[in-house]
Amino acid sequence: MTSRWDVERFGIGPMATPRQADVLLVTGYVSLKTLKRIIRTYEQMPEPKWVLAFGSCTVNGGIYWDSYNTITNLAEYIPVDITVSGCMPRPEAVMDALQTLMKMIQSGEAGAYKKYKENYEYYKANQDRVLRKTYPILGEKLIQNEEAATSIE
Amino acid sequence: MALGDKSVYSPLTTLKNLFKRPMTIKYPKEILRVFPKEGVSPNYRGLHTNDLEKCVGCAACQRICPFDAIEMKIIGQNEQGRAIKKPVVDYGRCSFCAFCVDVCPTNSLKMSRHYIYKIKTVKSLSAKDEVEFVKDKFRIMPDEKLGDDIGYNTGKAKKVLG
Amino acid sequence: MDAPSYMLTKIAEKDDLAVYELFFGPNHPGMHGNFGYVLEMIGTEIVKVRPNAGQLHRGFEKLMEQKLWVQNIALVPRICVVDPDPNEVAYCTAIEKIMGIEIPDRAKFIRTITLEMSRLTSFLMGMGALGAALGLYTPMYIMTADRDLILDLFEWLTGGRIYHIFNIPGGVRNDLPEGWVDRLNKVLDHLEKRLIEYDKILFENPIVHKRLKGLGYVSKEDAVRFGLTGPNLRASGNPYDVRVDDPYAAYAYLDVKVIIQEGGDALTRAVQVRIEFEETIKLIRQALKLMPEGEVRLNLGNLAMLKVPKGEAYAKVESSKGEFGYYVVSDGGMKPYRVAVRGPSLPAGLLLAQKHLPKMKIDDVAAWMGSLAICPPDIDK
Amino acid sequence: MKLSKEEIIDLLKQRGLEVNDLYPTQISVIVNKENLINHLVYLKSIGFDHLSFINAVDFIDEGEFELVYHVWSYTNKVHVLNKVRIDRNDPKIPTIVDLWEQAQFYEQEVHEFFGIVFEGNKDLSPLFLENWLDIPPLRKDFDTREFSIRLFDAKPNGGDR
Repeated sequence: MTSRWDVERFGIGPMATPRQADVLLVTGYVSLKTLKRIIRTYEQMPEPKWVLAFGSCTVNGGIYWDSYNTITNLAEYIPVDITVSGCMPRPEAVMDALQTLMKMIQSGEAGAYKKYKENYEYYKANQDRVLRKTYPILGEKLIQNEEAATSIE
Repeated sequence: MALGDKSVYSPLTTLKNLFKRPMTIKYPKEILRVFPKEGVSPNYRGLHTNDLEKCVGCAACQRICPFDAIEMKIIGQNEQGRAIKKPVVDYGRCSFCAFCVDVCPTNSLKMSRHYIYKIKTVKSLSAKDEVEFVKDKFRIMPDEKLGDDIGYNTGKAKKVLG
Repeated sequence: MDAPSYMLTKIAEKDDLAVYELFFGPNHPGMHGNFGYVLEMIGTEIVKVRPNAGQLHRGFEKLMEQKLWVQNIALVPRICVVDPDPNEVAYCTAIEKIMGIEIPDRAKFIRTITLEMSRLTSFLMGMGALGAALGLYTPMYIMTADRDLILDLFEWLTGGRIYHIFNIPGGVRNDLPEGWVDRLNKVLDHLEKRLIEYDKILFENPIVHKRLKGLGYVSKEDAVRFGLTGPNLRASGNPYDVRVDDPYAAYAYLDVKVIIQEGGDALTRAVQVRIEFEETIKLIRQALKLMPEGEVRLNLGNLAMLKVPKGEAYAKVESSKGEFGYYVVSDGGMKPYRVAVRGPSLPAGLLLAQKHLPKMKIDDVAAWMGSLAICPPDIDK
Repeated sequence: MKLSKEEIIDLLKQRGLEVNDLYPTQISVIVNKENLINHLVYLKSIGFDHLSFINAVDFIDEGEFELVYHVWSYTNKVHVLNKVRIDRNDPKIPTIVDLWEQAQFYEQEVHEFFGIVFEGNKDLSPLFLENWLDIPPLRKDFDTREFSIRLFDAKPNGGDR
């Protein structure tokens, strides 16, 4: 957040560790290596906690939708409270979202973190599927190639 | 200059700064006021608008889109029984590069200066439904709703593509 | 290697002292971006370093192979967020080299101006981050506020605040809007006045001098040997600059002053950025003065159907962090056959880390990174 | 001592190498695998002191990988693309870490993305990807879209590419 828009006016500030934080901002694309850290960070945060997903990349993959190393939808792995479009979103859009989130918290509308416990199997299954691969994804193809390679030799 | 080595004019500097406009823009009370028009720049690439009367459904925007963000949706049939198609923009993919605006042959697809689009996730939905809910909400068929404040619009003469 | 846990792990004992493994980044507050080092420590002293890159790997080089030539322009600026224009220019220059075309002079000057403006934003961000790494938040607040003024100009010119998508093969997308140059001149005047303030709060600050003096020394020979480029190379006394040695855009028409300093430590590198910042402002003024009238784009027909003849080219651009290089191979088709990207931060971020960080205190790592202007996204790509 | 581009081309041609004059400051040289280290040592001795980077190109139709060693000379102001072709089924090439230390990371990167083995390089551990079990991703026979569709459940919107 730049000083021009100054989010500290609303009492929003960055925190050094996840254990002090209330809101997790996921700013854009998430690669597999980062996803592991995001899940860990999310789980470290004390309840109540909220997630703000930024930009197109967190909804449907954004411009990296066909990349082999970025996930396409953040909400499959951790529950998201509010999603903002844009690539990158303007600071105003982000502030608008933060203020909406504050209102949602006031009115009790925002409570996605409860979903994480209720649907833990769903989230866990998705996380494991992408993070703990035990066999190649394009498996058949690879085996064919190996056969081709050995037949040439 | 060492620390604490202050000029005798220091109080004057304070006075001068007192009447200066602050750098901070008190959004949402006030908006950016740096361009001839209020708000973002005159040619900002924001959310799309589409003049559905002028749009012929040629799918040129779909073909140029680098990130496969545009889908041609069938919205009806014309007299010859051909399907009428209009573009649907998936803001879960769009990168606001404005290539689709450049390539539009009828100049119907434009980009407005609006940029705020957010979706609150519904608490009562289950995790799986929520994913589909947000994905679905981010797919919009642009129309003239935002038309009062159109921004990025390459005229015929200025076109880069097509 | 399994996932790092954000805990201290005791891994060995040495001379009765425990050796701990510490994960510095990606969510360490002193880390610049999404990057990490795995540090082996005794007390606060670093013993061994293993860089943990790849958190930002998006597979750019693969994605570019399956998009049309012109579509990739929407993709390339994302490689380095703080300094996006060198990517676009390098990619377009490589295509123009293969096609054997020369872009109009006005387009060259507009490219140069946007490149230099991009340098300014990146320098402001870098200087601010260096201040923040030392615990001085005022420079960061002031500099990011000034950076916004340049971003406004970019927004007016290109329609995008961060990602401009402005350069295309054959020139630039549109001409300068009316009144834009006056605004730019005003902003440059403002920045020049601000420089005095920057000096007071950052470069003449005794805290900065005490903390950075002698940190991360690179000798003149080592800077070349390790492949450092840009301000880091010049701060070690090597008078090399891509803008002069291998001119692209309009640099051949301009008088680019190559600034060198002897010293090679973090303080010299910080001051180097400060001097180059001033020089960049002068260069923009020079370009504005010499800019000719005319077309801003060659007519290459429908760019969506652009076919680049068979061939290959390496194009490099001096970014704020060093040499940005694009190696483009074409097989004569509608899509690139291969695009390889050389990010400037790799030698500093990965190799120098292993040379410098051992024996350093953990407090200095953030300052060391800030002084070398390491940009993780261009290491990862 | 500053050498011009033409002099460098002559010098390299005398050594029996195929040289292409590409652009005002760029030439490309075709080197074979056995001669690579010798050639780079020679280039370094005539002032080519900056290794820009190393990358590979997968020529799947010809069954070959092409490695490109980008070398720049600060004194001669010439960029040389040293191109080496190796067999795709047995991708092995000697390492150049002893010549330029930063080559370590470029070689690690090329190994990770193409599966090319740099003989003599002690550390070819993955740098960017974690738990990667498929074909090295930058090879031409790896389909990243298919991969994304299968693993991340990505859905194409029906663009015709």
